[in-house]
Amino acid sequence: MAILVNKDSRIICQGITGRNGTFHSLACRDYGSNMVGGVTPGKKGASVEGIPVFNTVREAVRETGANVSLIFIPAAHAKDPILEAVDAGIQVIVCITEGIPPLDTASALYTVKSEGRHLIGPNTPGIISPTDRCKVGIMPGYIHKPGRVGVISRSGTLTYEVVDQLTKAGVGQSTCMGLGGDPVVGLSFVDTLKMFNEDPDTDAVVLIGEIGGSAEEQAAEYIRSDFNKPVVAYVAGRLAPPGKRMGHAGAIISGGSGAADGKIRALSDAGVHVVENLTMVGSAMSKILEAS
Amino acid sequence: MAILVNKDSRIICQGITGRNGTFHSLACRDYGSNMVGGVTPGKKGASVEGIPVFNTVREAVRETGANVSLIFIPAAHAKDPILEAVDAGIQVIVCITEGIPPLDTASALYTVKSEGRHLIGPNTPGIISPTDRCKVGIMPGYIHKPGRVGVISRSGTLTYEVVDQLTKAGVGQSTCMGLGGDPVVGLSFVDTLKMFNEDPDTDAVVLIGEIGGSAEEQAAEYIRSDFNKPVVAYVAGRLAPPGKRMGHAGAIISGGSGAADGKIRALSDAGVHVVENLTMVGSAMSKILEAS
Amino acid sequence: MNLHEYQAKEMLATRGAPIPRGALAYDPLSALVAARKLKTDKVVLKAQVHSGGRGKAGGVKVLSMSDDIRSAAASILGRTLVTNQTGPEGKPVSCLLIEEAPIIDSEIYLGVALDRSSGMVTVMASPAGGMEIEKIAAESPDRIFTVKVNPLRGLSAFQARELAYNLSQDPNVAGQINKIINILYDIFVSYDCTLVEINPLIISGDRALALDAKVNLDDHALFRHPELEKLRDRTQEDLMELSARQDGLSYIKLGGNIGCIVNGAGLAMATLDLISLHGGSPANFLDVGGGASEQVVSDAMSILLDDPRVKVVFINIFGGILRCDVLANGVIKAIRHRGLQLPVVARIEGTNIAAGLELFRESGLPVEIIPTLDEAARIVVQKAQTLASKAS
Amino acid sequence: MNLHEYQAKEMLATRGAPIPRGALAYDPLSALVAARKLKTDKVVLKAQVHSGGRGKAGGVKVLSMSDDIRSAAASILGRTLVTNQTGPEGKPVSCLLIEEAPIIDSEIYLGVALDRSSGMVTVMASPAGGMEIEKIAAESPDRIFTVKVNPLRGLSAFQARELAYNLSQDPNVAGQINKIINILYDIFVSYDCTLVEINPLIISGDRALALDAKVNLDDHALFRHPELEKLRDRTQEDLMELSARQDGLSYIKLGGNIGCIVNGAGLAMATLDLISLHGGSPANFLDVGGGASEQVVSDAMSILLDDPRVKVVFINIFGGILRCDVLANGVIKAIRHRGLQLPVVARIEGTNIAAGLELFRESGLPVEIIPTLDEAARIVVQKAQTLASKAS
Repeated sequence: MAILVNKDSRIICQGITGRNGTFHSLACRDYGSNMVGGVTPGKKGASVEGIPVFNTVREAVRETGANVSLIFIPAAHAKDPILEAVDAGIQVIVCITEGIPPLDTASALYTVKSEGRHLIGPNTPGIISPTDRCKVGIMPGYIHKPGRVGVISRSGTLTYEVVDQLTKAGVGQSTCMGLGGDPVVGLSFVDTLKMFNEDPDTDAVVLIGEIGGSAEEQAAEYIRSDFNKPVVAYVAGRLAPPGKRMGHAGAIISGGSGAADGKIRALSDAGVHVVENLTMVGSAMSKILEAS
Repeated sequence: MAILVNKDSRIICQGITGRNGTFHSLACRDYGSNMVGGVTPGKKGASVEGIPVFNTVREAVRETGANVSLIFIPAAHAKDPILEAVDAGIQVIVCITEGIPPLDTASALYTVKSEGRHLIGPNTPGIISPTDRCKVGIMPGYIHKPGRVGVISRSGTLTYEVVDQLTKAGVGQSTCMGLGGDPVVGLSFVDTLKMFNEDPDTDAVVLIGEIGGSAEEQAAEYIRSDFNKPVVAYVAGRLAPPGKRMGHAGAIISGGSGAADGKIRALSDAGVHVVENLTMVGSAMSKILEAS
Repeated sequence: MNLHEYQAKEMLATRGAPIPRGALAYDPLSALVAARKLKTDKVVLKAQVHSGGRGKAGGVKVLSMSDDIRSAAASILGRTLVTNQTGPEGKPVSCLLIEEAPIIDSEIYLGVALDRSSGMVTVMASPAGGMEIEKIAAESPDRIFTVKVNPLRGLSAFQARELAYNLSQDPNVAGQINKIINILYDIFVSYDCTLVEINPLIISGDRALALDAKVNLDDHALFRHPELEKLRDRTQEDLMELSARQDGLSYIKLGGNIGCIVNGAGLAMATLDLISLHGGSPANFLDVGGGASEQVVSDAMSILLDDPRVKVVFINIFGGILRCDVLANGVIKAIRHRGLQLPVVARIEGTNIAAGLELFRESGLPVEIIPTLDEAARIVVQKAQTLASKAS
Repeated sequence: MNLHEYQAKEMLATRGAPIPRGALAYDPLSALVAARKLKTDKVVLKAQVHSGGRGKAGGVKVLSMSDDIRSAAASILGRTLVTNQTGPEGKPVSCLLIEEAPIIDSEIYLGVALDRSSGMVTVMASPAGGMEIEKIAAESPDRIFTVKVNPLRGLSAFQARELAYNLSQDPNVAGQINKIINILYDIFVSYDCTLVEINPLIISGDRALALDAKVNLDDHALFRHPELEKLRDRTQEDLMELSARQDGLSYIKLGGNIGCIVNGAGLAMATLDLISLHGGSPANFLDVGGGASEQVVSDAMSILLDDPRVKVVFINIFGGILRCDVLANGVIKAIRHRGLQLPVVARIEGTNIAAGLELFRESGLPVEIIPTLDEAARIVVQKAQTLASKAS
């Protein structure tokens, strides 16, 4: 099995008739994901190469039994679809959209949390569980390999880089996910580490952090006290100057907090194997697995 | 014991330095209630005949361990103190204020419920548990008598009337409370019936309904399915013309719903002893208790 | 406080909801002029009164331009319209709304109200518009769609959209309905309404149009919207009820001859019930409120003494905050001021009862104090019946 | 986007928060005139630049009216202020704020920010104002009071009041602070800020006064506030970063000589780290984004080719949505257009890799493709070092 998404996931795409929505819905289906429907208001009855389109999420859930949603809606309007998914009963919401005003995300997230649902992102490449052939996101599926290592990251391409290394080193993945590069995102390192901790099919975790915020420090705290599987980590952004957003809205060192050094120290102190050279992440994990 | 308030209740009054706040805080204390403090912003350090005054509810709770609050704040500003009480950890909030805009009440109530607290009112005379000598409200304490009958009502003076009858008939009360005469109030008949159902010190309940809304019908539904103690009921307002607010903002027959007849029928059908003549409520209860 | 149809429609139009073209007229000639200005074949004249059921009562007329519009207007203006909602006294018609009469392809119901049990504002929509929502609810409950609005979150865009797509699968029409639902909700919350309703919203070709609209405001929140006070039409309200409310009293006129003063709404309703149970008929509901002052009690008493229909006055007080001595002083003051032509029966109980009784005794006024409520009610009814039979 | 102190203060004043009397001056003479107009003994000249730490850098001067205000103004205006926050290039001073210098009885810190872990807007207050909040947090964390604001409910009146009474027991002062907290919060949420701060809020006699203020706006929400665009001061921003942003690129200037193009922010940061690990020094951070078009890649490439500091270009792409063939076409286009003076090392991987490699091969351009990232970084650093030592 895997965490959050698996072969039982019934996935819809909100914004399916848009360019990205169509392209990635089909790419997910091609990978093996169970894409049961899509939502675009006013396009009910249409079909995206066989995937039925509905006017509302509620309707889509009623007709298809969907429990996971992949959102491609422009940033200015992305808050409402998240709420719509929650109200319609969707359990896992993957929001790809980049550049959502943080107060919109914060407001939607409050509802997501109080209803006990899971939001991945926004500004995430999504989530993939290779063994279950379930991909809900925009990552290139072919670089993944079924296996027993979890990957969590705040970055998209950096995740691909690491997954590629793992796969080339013969290390398969249970679930790989991007938490999103925004200042406020749904699931955190801690939330997902807890899930990996419980997942009998995950043996170890790669954690890819970056500057900004304190998610890595919180992860370190949790790993130290409760996590019982090996963790390899890499933290990007040691060269980042303070006060600048390094591409991600969330990757900013502000007021002296959020710098890479503190995160690396916290993770090391918690017993995490922190790799300085990005290109060594795959081999580091490979060695740890061989040793155990 | 009793429901909601008892001898362990530690009570503060929000708005204690106002005319009504002072008068009734002292009246409650005179009755025997444990009035531990009061709140009026800017009056910290003052004392209302020995009851210490604080600037904020949080401060009052920290200093006094209060868990019940009695609110006397003008209607235009009454929403905020309810939220303040919830945030400070108060468990039972009794809001006497009349004429709060219903959308304000609805908004505050949402927070009260989602935090798992209890709101009595607004527009309520409050609650009293005679055996525990605990009164949190504006009712005349002396008409009550310790005993084993619960009284719940949507009206103030009508409750006094009924309690007076019970006491004169020798029937004491466990807890008496007014739910409030507004369209939207906190605790409902069903909520309080559930508490009385669990309360080993309540043998029977008097339920005083009135026109407007469907609280009595819902109570009937609950009584029919789950309530296992005798209930005597009276429903006021058989003569009320449709579309008129009968004093209480909530006592209005609108669009054909909320009339007394339907409520009486529902209660009777649920096995409740419905009394047509208000003045017979005490004797009806008395007879039922003797028979059992 | 209720608004007229034309006022409700202006609110809608200001926010961008489409309404039929139309104009107001206060006399038959201007009604004719207004109708001509519409440059249309068919017009509708609608009496502007605070009541539903105007059509059946003759308050709405659909006419073609060849009809005698002036006479039709004259036949409505100035009369008192008695509908199934006004009570027998009816409502005076001083104003007509003259509108184009568009072609109706279908009729939709849209309404916003506060759901009491959940404490949530609820938006209701039905494709079975044109009849009352209660009737739709009774006859085809599955044709009503509702969304409850989280009070903290407000109406979400998707909620309005969901309702709209339940009413129409045509994206153009659904889009219009969606917009109108948002407008209704905005009006409801921004003006603290008790009801905002468009019934029917018609679909005429590819266009949605609010054919009739209702906006009722919550009196307890009017203080937040002082600008709405100018929309009040006093001719549509009972002046006695209005002035009583300004005195802090809750007064409602009823059909009988027993004047009642009670403290507390519940006890006041119960008093009416008791009078009726004993075969009497109350002239009014009058709640002096929990914390009435001597002056308020005196004002209340004066209202009854001024009412020519009242044959006997019944005072029923259970003193809680309102002390019996305050009550007694208020009653005595009013009687002394007005002079007493009517029998007064009083049942008083509660806080400071002894002092209250003593005050009545000292006053020497012929106020009959009966200690038990049931007995007091019985005596009041008896007196009223005796006096009524004498008068006839 | 950041605002100037005077702009932040105008926002505060518009909403009713008290600020010192003052005026702007763009030349020394008007600075003197403005100071005289204040009719006060002591004035303060404050350089308007987008940076804290102005005082230590000589950007703030407190003067008495007998001092030579004109010379003092001249010594700040027109110079480039280098603070501990600006980096070595500093910020140009083109504008002075001249203000009265009120007596300071105590200094308070007030700030509003979005707490990332809870996702809640957080209001912070401390009686230890005048120093940076991070310093207060480090030195006396118990002197910081915070409230987290439920995003659906907004800031409740009692929350602002609680904070205010934590700062002052004087109801008058607490009342003023309370009002100012509400204003800060309103500005924060109504303009989608990242930070709104008054530091210090001074108590001067019985009056609270915002002595310094900061408002930083979230770039991702600026589309909702087009009216704020006119507050942008382009002299305070790096023009290359600004124009890159308009092209949809994320570009940040750094101090080195290796020009980098990467897709994805995380990979871009990691690329800088890797260059540094191998002893090199990047000239920039440049993220073309996940879904860059050929044109965007070409624009990005041109930025590097135009930068005289760049000795070698490093392209590091892991194609996900961005396909390697699109990348190749963009790079080739830019090189063809500009002509190539610099060595280019590329590591490309991911979607459509074969097609991308083929395009580079066909182009015949001297782009060195290195298959592994670590190796590519090592070679880039080597080349840069060789070229740098040749140049010196």
